[in-house]
Amino acid sequence: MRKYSVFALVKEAMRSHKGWEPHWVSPEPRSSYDVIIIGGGGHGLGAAYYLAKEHGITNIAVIERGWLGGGNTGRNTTIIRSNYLYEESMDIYEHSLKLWEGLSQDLNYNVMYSPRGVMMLSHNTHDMQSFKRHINANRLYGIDNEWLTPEQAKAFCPPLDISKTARYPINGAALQKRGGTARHDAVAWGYARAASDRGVHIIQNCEVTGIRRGPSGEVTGVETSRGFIGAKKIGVSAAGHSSVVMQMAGVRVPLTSNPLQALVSEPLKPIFPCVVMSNTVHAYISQSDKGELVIGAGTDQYHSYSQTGGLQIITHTLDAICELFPIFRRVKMMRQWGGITDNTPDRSAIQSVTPVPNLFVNCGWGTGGFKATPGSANLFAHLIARGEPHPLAAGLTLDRFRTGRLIDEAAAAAVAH
Amino acid sequence: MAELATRTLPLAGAYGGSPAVQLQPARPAARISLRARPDAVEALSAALGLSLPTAPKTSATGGGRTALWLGPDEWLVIDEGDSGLMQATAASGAVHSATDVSHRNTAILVSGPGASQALNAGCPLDLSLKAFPVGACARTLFGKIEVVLLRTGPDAFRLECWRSFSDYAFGLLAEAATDAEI
Amino acid sequence: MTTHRIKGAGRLTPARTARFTFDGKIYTALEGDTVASALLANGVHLMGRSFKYHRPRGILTAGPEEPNALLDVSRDAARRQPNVRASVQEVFDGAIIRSQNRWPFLSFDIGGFNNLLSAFFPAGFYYKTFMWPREAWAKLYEPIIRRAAGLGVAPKEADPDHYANRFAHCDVLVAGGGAAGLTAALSAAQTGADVILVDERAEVGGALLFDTAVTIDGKPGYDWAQDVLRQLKAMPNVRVLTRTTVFGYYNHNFLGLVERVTDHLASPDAALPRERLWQVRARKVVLATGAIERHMVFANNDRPGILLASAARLYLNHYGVAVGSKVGVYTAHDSAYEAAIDLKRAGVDVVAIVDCRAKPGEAVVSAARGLGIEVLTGYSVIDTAGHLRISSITVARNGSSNNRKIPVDALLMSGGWTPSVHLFSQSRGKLKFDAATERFLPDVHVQDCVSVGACNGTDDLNTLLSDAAAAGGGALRLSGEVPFAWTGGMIGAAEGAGKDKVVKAFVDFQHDVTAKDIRLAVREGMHSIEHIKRFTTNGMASDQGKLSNMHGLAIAAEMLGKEIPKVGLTTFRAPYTPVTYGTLIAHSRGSLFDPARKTPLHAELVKAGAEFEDVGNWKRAWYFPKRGEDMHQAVNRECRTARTVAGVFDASTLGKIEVVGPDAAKFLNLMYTNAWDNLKPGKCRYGIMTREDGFVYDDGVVGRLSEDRFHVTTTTGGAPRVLHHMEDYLQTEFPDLKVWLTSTTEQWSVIAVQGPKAREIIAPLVEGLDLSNEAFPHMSVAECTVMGVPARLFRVSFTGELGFEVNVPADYGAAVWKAIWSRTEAMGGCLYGTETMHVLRAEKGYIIVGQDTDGTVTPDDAGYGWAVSKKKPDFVGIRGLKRPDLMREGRKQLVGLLTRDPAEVLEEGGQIVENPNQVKPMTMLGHVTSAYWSENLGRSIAIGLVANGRARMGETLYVPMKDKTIAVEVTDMVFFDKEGGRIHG
Amino acid sequence: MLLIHCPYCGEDRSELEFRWAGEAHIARPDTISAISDDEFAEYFFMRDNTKGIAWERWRHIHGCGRFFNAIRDTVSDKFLLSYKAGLPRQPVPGSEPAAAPAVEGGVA
Repeated sequence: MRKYSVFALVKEAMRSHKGWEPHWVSPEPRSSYDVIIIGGGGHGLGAAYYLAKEHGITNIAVIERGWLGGGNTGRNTTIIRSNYLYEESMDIYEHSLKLWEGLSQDLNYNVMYSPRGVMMLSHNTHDMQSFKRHINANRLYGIDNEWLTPEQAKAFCPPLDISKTARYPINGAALQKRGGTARHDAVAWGYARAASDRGVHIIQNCEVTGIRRGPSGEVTGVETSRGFIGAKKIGVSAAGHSSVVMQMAGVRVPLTSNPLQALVSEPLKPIFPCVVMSNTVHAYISQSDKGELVIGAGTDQYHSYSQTGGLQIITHTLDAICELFPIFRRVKMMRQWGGITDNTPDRSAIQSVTPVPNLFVNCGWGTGGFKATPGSANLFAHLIARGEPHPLAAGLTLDRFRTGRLIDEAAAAAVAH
Repeated sequence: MAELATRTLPLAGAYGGSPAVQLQPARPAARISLRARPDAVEALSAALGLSLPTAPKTSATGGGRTALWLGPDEWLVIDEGDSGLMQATAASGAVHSATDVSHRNTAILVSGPGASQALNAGCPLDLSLKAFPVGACARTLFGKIEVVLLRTGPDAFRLECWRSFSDYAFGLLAEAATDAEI
Repeated sequence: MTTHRIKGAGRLTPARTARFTFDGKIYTALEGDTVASALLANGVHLMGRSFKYHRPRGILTAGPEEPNALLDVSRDAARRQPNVRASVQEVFDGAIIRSQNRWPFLSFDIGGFNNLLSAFFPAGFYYKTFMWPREAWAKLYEPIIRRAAGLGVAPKEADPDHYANRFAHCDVLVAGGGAAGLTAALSAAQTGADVILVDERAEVGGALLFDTAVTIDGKPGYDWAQDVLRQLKAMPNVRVLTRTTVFGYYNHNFLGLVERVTDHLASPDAALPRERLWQVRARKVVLATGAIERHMVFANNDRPGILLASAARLYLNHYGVAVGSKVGVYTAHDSAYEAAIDLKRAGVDVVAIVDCRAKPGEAVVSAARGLGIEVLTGYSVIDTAGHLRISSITVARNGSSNNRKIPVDALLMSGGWTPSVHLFSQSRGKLKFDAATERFLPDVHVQDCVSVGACNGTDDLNTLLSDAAAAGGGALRLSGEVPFAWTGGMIGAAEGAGKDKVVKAFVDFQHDVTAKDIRLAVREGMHSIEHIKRFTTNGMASDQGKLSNMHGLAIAAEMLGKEIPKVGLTTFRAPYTPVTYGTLIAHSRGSLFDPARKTPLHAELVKAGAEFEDVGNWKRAWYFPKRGEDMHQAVNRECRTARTVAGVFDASTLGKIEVVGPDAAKFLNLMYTNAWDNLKPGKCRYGIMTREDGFVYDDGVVGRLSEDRFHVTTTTGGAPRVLHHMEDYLQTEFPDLKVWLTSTTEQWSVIAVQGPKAREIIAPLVEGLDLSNEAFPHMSVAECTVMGVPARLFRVSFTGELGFEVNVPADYGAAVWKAIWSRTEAMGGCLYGTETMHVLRAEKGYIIVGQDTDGTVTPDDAGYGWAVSKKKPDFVGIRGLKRPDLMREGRKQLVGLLTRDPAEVLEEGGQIVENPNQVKPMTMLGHVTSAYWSENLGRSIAIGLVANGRARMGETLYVPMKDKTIAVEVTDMVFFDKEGGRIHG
Repeated sequence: MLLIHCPYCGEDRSELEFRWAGEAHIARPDTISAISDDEFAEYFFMRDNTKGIAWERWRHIHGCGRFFNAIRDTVSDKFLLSYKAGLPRQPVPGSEPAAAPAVEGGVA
């Protein structure tokens, strides 16, 4: 593939950009592949890339129902951080953050990883205890996360209101400086381009409608809207649709797909330097490079595949944002949309072998999918190539729901006594 | 004999409203949360001196008492006169649950031409006379709190809420009142 | 300053004027002018700079679809609003208006250099560069890009205005007050239905405001519209909302509207909200949202002075303003001819009409030529000139190379009309592509809604009027005439901006997306319209593609060699036009953001000088500092006094549920891990609740008042979710049980009196109850009278001291508290808050669910295995507890932790390791859940969750902190009064 | 904002008054203490998470307080039926012959 650089840009500028190659090739599907990845989002395309790059497997097809990155990859609020609580979570999210730090250079595609800092606001004693527990665990695990006083938090993010008369005054914050944002579309396109360059077939507008299995129950290929395609191994990376795909192989998973809404403001000159999140007041915010305030909140309460949600979720989110940042009350919402998050009971992902031989699943990332993209893809490639999990993802088994060995990131943040 | 305790009422001295909407904290009242199966309704009605409503969104009054239907096995009975509600139901002989909630709830009287508009600042219900006639009642939401609404007149409502939410209820009503048109 | 106001034109009253400043200069407007019409009246076209190339831009439209003229409008420093459309904002006297996105001036903007270097900034250039060196993106390149990007400046001060919300219901909601909307509304209203008619402009009429040649019911369109408005306003079942936008169409006919109440007023009444959010549930919706005129895509089609033809008609016919004195027209649609005709009749020099079509509508052509206007059919405008204002157009016959320059100071363009199907799409309706007219039109209506008029692709006036009347459901019959039946329209690049050309032919004005950008995206492999949109950012600006979507789609389809419907259409998302955050928030701000729940004793606590903390949405007394004490000193005093004399504490926030009925004990047996049927009335027992997974969910003391009545307490945070959890099981798993649940949290004020003097303090206030140990031992409950009031007295202790909890009906709480506190104070006792409560209970090793447990801790882990009944055949959690991981060795268990250095107080959340010198990532055994200085023990104490904790008694473990490592000894959890005698004092 | 028919109130009410309560007709095993770990995981964790017609539970928590069941299309979010707790799994209206037991709930 042609190397992107400022020199290539100047050269092409001279001949009005006629010479750029397509990002990826869109071939007709072969009759069979060594590996089929179901789902053309960041996780799926990334897994194909790492299979090719690190495991030498290139006879791969990534099969996408719609258009690349059209699912959650193109709908999230692009926040990146690794300061989770449990070892299993720290392992995979820190592995991911380290990959983020070099991803543009690795893919030769500017994914605009911007370590501007992710600050989580503490509003009460419980928050403080919870964040300090995270900070101490992160420190002993080699992950940066520091406690800020309200004044330090205000210095780091000037629009923040730290007055004592606020409804839930801020008593501190946990800041991960290496956290930040990235350009979500660029992640999908960067991985697609790099994978396609290594021979991976990217097949869009091709919906998987069935999983065929052989005599001893092992997978043999997928029925699709464009006919049957054979495969020795299948990796399911379909996020909100994971339950739908896994049931094609008779495997039940502990997922609920909820709409997760987000909104952007009209574009503004730079006013918001970092990412701010608040569990108690329940919202999170950052400013995109185009100048829009990108705001997200919690999921709608019911399970739905509609990618739309209720207006009341938007109003409750904005209540919270304008409580924290009163100067934004006159700013206007330009666009709202929704994704479909696949949520597990313990809010930790599932990257696991399944009862069906050669069928692997990577799902349950819920609201943490974007930040996990490189790490999850990298370790899922290892699982598919080797048939057993990489040590860093050993805890994310489907079986944990039988044994009870949950990784309960949700409980860690639950409201107190 | 130790000194006698006096009452400190929530919303004491609360002031608000507009030409279109008058707001008035209601007088203290005796209240019970009454729960029972349909087979106990007759006995309990007799004991209380009114016929407990069994249709959704309806209320019934009798002997200075008002019973609001909240659910298929749940009523809120309000008596602004002397209480005796717990004793009355206890004497009914029916299997039931009666719990004194006189001090749990407090109430705000909302009246005037803009009353339903003020309530609709926070309540998603259709409060037109057609959909919510006089005597109609419902547990519902008002902004971020749960309330029980009773229409006592074409332009008059009683809003019941738990004590600790009464400042919020009154504050939202007062702000909404200024936005209601005559 | 020559005025462009035409004598006798427009509908504004010349007498009433308003003055405003634009970039410091003072201008005069007429009342009813928009900022755009007022500036045009003063000959000003230049109003902004584009996003990427910072090219000078003028007003393009006369409505909310304006992409260019976004201004900063302010009343005063705090009331400053960025990104306001000049074509929508009405002028108010004293308005301070500034242009955006330019430095130092609008007429001279350094950013304009981007335009010179535009060759280096094609669509998506930023993905291909800025990658070296690694940190440079975040430190160098991104800050520069962020400063250049963005349009307006965010306000610096909190918004002083207030906003309102109104839920509403109606039978028929009509979106759009043009000919179709007014007809539908009147028709519906005449059936007696409750109707809400919504129009985004100050006046109803829609297209009738500029299309003066239309007559309805024998009257000029505008006059008919105002007449219908009067009729509607007189009907009690109709509410007309002007200056109101239907911004969102949600599930089940739920619609979001924003009404602009005071933005147009010079000095609005302070009581009025600035904007009002309407949340409407409509039985039926009639979409009459009209159509939006498209521009033409040709080289340099973005100079100030280039407008949509219908915009020029509106400025002339409604505001009486001529957009120029030498006006050209470039069109592919007949409607532009009427703009030329109106201007010509008003005395403006219309130099030429260039129509790219070989055979436009004969009627409009002959009408134009009849007025002496030169009409060039089969010609195209292939370029324009002029930096801050258009100065000439270059025209050429299609296919020939010789061209001719025509001087102009304004150019009107029309590529035809795009039906507004935004709300229809938001309602999840299915669109179909009408190939003949190249328009997406409503096909399958999924919700109870119907589209009428231009938004449904209906061009004929009488069909429109009959469809609209039918949609309203009434008997209304109307007819009207139009002078010309419009034909034509095109989408995609016009002549001179084709596949091989490298000219700047703008598709999306605000984001500077040109036809060649879209072709570049297709060449780079982006074949889905969604990829093309995201790669070029076409249609992602604040006008959300209202002008650019169709052109972008056509250019992409041409490159891909595909039919337009095959390429697809991007999703129309709410809001239709941007909505102020403050409006969506409405009343939820300040004290109404979230209820601040206060206990019945709050006023007394304030009088006693309490500091408060937030626990959920409760305000709880935290500590009671005296004479300059800090928290530490106050808490130490409170802890000491409570154990030596007595302490009084407000426990009213604890959740309380009355469980009543013959099967009450049976039900509690199922919901809690311990057994209840052997608990005698008058006795209490500590209960632990788990969910089916076996993890501790809540806990609390349960008092049995009688055979069929239990007073169940829960944690403060647990109250609502425990009641919901219980109702879930009672209603769906155990529906046959005769028992009912009632929340009584707020029925009772709860005053805890703990300490050696506790009995002595409350005895004189309690009647009808022998308080002696024998008659009223620890863990007892009794109904009695306190200060003449019916009360429930509990003999319980969360401090390990002799303890009582006086429950009186809430309103009596303050009086009883005052009496208890005055007696306590006289004996040297104290008030204490949640901080002291935490220390005293930790001294006794009592756990706090939610702090010492976090949803992953079983009763046995917490040291409460004894509370899990071995005999009961069933309870919620019975099976979950026996899962492999919950039974395995090495689980984290709650233990006591005593620091080697007694003065060192551990940090709650500190991690515990066996070997502090191991390399990171370290293996951690657990964490410190509670840690305090214990004044009563003269040393620090702590509780923590430690793997295999109970088997490590006496072991030394370590808590590595940032600057030091603290050694701790694992001990039993009870630190004070280990034999537990004091509680029976 | 969904509009949900409460079978006990016999009226359509705004989603604000309701709380979603997961998938319907997952009965708690009678002798739950005797089931296997797999059976417990199946009961407590595994879910259909259907894309399309789903049977689910709601509670009219800020209304009559009752739990009830509903059939909803999880793609269009259209409610097809609401019916009282305790009734067996109801067929999608119009899809079953009349033999199905009388439907007590109201139609959305």
